[in-house]
Amino acid sequence: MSEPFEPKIVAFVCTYCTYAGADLAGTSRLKYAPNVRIVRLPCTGRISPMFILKALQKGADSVLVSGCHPGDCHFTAGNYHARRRWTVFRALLSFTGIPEERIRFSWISAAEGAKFAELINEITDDTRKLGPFTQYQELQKVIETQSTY
Amino acid sequence: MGIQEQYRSEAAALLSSGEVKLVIGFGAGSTADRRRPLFARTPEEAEKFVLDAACIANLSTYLVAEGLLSDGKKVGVFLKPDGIRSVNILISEAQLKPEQVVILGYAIENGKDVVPLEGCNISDFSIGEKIRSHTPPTHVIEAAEKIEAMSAEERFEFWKEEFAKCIKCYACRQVCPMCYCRRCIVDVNQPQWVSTSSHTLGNFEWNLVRAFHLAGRCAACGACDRACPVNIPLRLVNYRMGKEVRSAFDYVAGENSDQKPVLASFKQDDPETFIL
Amino acid sequence: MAKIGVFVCHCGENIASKVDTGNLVKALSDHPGVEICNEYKYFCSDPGQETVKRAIRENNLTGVVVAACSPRMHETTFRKACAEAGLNPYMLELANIREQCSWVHSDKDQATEKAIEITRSLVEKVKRNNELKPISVPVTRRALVIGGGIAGIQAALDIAGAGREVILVEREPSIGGHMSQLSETFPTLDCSQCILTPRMVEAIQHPNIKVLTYSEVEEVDGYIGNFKVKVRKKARYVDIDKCTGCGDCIQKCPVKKIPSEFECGLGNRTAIYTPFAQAVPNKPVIDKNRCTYFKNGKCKICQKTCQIENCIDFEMQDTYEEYEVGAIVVATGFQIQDTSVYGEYGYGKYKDVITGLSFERLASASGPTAGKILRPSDGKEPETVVFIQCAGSRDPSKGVKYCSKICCMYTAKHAMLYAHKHHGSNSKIFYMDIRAAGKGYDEFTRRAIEEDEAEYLRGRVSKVFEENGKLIVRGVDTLLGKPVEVAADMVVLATAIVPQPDAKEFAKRIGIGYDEYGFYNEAHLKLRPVETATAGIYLCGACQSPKDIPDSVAQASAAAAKVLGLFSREQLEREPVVAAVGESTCAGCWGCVYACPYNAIEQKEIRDRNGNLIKEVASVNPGLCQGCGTCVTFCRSNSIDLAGFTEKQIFAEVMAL
Amino acid sequence: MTRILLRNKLDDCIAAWQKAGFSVLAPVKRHEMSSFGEVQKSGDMALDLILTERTIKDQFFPQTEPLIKYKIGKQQIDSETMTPPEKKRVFFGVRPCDASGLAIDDPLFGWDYKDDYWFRRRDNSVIVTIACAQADDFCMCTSVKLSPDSAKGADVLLRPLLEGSGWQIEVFTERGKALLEIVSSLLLEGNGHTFPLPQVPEKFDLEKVMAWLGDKENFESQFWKDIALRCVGCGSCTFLCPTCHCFDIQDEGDTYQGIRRKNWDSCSFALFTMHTSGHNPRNTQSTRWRQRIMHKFNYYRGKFGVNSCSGCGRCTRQCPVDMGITETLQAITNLPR
Repeated sequence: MSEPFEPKIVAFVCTYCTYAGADLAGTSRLKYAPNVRIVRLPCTGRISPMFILKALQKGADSVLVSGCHPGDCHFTAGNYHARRRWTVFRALLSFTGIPEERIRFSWISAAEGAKFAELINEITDDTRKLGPFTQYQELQKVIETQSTY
Repeated sequence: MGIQEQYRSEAAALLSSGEVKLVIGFGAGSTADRRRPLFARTPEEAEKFVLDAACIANLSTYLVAEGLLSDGKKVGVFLKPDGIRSVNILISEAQLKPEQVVILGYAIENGKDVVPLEGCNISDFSIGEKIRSHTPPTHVIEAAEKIEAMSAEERFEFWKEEFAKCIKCYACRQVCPMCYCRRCIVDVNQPQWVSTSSHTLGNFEWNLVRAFHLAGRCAACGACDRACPVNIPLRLVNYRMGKEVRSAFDYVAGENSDQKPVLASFKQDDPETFIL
Repeated sequence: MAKIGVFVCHCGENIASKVDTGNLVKALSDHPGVEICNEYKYFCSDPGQETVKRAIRENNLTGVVVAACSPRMHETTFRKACAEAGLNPYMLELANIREQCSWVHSDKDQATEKAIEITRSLVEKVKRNNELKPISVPVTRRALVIGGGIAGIQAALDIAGAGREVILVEREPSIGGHMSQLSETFPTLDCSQCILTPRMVEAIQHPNIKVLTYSEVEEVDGYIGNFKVKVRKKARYVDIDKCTGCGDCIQKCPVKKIPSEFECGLGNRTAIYTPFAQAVPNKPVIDKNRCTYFKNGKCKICQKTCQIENCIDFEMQDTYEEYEVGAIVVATGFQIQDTSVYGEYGYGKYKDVITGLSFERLASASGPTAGKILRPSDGKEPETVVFIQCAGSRDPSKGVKYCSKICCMYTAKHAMLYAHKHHGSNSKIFYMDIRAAGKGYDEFTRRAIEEDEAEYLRGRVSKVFEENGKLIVRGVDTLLGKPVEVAADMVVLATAIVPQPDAKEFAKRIGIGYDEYGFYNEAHLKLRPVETATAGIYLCGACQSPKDIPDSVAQASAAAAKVLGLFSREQLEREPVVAAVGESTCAGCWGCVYACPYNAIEQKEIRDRNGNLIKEVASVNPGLCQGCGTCVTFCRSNSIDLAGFTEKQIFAEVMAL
Repeated sequence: MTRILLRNKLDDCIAAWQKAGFSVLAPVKRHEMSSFGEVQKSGDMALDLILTERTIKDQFFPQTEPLIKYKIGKQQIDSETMTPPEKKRVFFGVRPCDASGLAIDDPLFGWDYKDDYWFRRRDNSVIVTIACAQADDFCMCTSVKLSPDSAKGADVLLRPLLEGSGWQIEVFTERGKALLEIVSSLLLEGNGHTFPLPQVPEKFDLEKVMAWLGDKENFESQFWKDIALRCVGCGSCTFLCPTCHCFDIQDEGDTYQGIRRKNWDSCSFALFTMHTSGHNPRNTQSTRWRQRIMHKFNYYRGKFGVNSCSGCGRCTRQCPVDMGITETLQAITNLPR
């Protein structure tokens, strides 16, 4: 068991700000951890809590949800709606034992390529410390085995 | 005249005057301590109504039964404050027209005394503070606090064990007045967001989705909790959600019927301390 | 069955040096549903695109994934290629393995693994893409311009000049706006009325422009190309179609001492009045709140004086008119800040502490003093005038945070006009910075200093008080580092420009965004400065931000150009990334209606064949929907979906990760 | 000559059965819910319950069961059948109604096709029923012509001794005999005074009910609409029923692999009969409730000769709106002739 744990991170981002910010990180040749998989949506308003649950089911050890800063939403208000949803959903996840540290939220603008790169590194490091989200992944494993009776 | 007789005759009067086509109340149940929903269409049937401290169900669920109100006629219904909150939410979500509901309001005090609530139209019950300041039973708060005091791992284990019991009978959903969708998200199979199967993962997803869908909409009547045949403490999750919308958005579901849905509205300065 | 083509681009060495494209091709070739998988040095090049097109044709591909750069870079390129090969352009996804993979990772194995996963998940997405067609929206080629100041007039004239109809709505009795109150204009010092009045007349006489004065826009419904506008024509009590503008009624009106709004209270008007002599239309209006008849039920002298039957009608009511327009230009202008917040400057307390706008009236040849600079208190010519700049602007504590932009220039102009009209004058100007960027602007302020001897003192004024018939202006000269006191005869405050008091409420009514002050938000500050986020609604003039006349006019013409661009076609084509409601499962809770930032969701009645109402459901207007998907996430019963980012697509994308 | 199992020998019996390769399952109360679960000692058992909340059916026909594991390849789909383990099990302390439920369902699962998942478990299980010493207001075994000491579905029937020290044993099958053989040294020979059976009054007239249901005239009766008015349409009565056996087959998976599962389904759900077209032949709750009653007391009997109800009363006991089979069949009984 010498192989170090490589966390799987799924990021749900809006196309106008954070996706563009991630592109900027690329054009600036900033280096960051390769553990993240980005799913592009038009707006944070389109990011459903179900996406997060499915990412966890697929073995994500951490999830990032990111979009435009307040006031900067391309669609004027999608991120404000998203913010409310996250406030509530985050409380729900926390109450049911899905650690807050595994579900992260951020505002990253199209100009914040560096912030994107730093955040991905930070989440990767933090998740490495937290270890794999075995508790949730166990639920999926159980499904795949025959019932014991 | 006791409150039961008084409300029987009020219900009978509503029916005999033709003001309402139906009164939904309580009748005797299959055992001495049980009450069951009773639908009276005639003044004579209204004589069978029972009203005592065992009448704890939230009858507003029936108001959204398919077709009940589609003829435009009025319906009378026995409601406690939680039921009145439910009606407020249903009105604000356009599932009910306020003029179609005649409320026979009552409250149970100290778990035993049944007292009347003045008024008959939903607007009569805009008793803001009284409805707003409602507190759930102490045991619910205590149980929720106990869970909050746990570590994340412990909380997960707790709910995993609870949700493992779930058999997806959907009693929680069916008794809930807020679950009026004719097609529930769990019944969507293209794509199958919520695993249909009643394994722990599927149960986990189902219960999280239901709690999320009730966030800011739960009238805290506890019907789901009582209906659950496998005794999952469902109202704890709903209580926690209610607490969140109250602290984050100063919002209490069902306070009045003019509320905008809390998750379909926003303020520019909503709290966001958790966002990086 | 899906037949997906996957095209892995090397982007020269940009991708290939960090991603093992051979492995990527191999992995994707083994993926279910992938019909063909190729790699090439530059797929965006002509031969690269040809390869894609040939592959589509030869293999009858049902979808294409190009693993290359960001979709923000080449999505359009490859959509076009797909379309040219006969594949619906929306059956394409770009897997971003350059910006979000090869350029940001150093470990080739990890980068390759990531590239494989990204590409696979997009193959799964594209399998579920739907063929989309651009949405065609018919365009009503008539524009509404709200606000009849110089910006609105310019926009209206430009649009009308290109042959399109314009409805120009002004809430005051005359068009002209603030510019009509100005004396001379910087930096040329030509008379404001002289250049504005011909434009006003041109507007009202233009066959393509319908001018509605004393009218307000009450409601705006609909969407780009198809707005329905309800205008309230306020009761004027004078039939402007009959009125000849002879002015007899004004002469005879017994109520004569009403402070004139136009003259900033420096002159008076009657109860039946035209705001100013050159008003367009030059037809009076009765001020209901001041009219003796409306107050006491007796008088009607004006009516008796009027030669025309039924021209003055005391029974007149507000009327409503509806117009269908395809575009809206918002040019609602500004107000000046209420300066009474600066108690220390004595505004309101001392008659000779006035605003810059009042000074304009004093300096105007058509003004209350016929162009003479006279003190309001005693009508004497002031010997020393102190101008205080930034009396509100750039002052987060009492005023506004922003710069009002025009004050530096008009203060210099005021000093200049004062010098020209009153030889031996003495102007002292307290300023923070002189902001004179603009064609001929710096030269202009230099002239004020060098030729007209305006004395600029860099510093703030702390107090204005009266002493021995003089206004003592106490301040500090920060360049000398000394306190200064100036004994002045008149003090002119360069007050801040603020949005109209009802700007926010009006923005909500017509569905556009505004900033914290109430200035209207442009879609993009730099790249889309005259469009709002609501398609079909454009901005010009000071309602967007403080502006001078040249900027307002330029922006007005820009807005007009946008409108004319829109009107150049009978049909409007829009991106088909819009939401749609599944009516059979919609519960009609209207959450999506509240959540939609664009008011794009309406309530729709579902009736049976006998016309009985079955239920009410939400319905997305594809003309208004911008495709953010906020409604989709809100919908509990999962009854709304967003084309291009459907639930099925995202689910497949996530489940393939 | 009968034999007696003493309560204080129960732990030894468990150990002996376990040594012989059996898992021992008994009523347990865990996380505020009673059901059948594996036990290690008698102290784990909750034998004093009138009835567990969950039925023993769960152990033979689980709420979700994987059938096939599949992998999606480029050219073909590889699949692998998943079968339940061949684990030998003793069910100790089953109530007669639950055990009867198994017997009632046997013909269903073995009719045109032998359901391996059911019978593999049935064949490897020994049912030790304990006759009831108490009943509650909801029990109605007598109404469906069973009894608190019914041996239907049982391999062994235990009758509690009056003083509570143990049970008197009756054996009905070879499987039961073999099970007792393992613990024969722990059993006593003799006769004890057994606890009197609880009085379970007959709540409806089954003959009349069956006759009424069999009359086609009554299918569209207003009776159904009235009786089902307050039904909210959840599935708790079906899912907690020892004989309800409807299921659905679902594929669950992602892009690369998945599992085909057999999941409980309920005739109470609107979706149960929903057609793809959107048409639903049972589009009201009353038609669904009618189906449930008709299936249990008419159709099932027509096909398999028994009613699909063992009288446990769970449907009423846990119904959120106090409905249930008893009320409906009582109401039919009370209908004027």
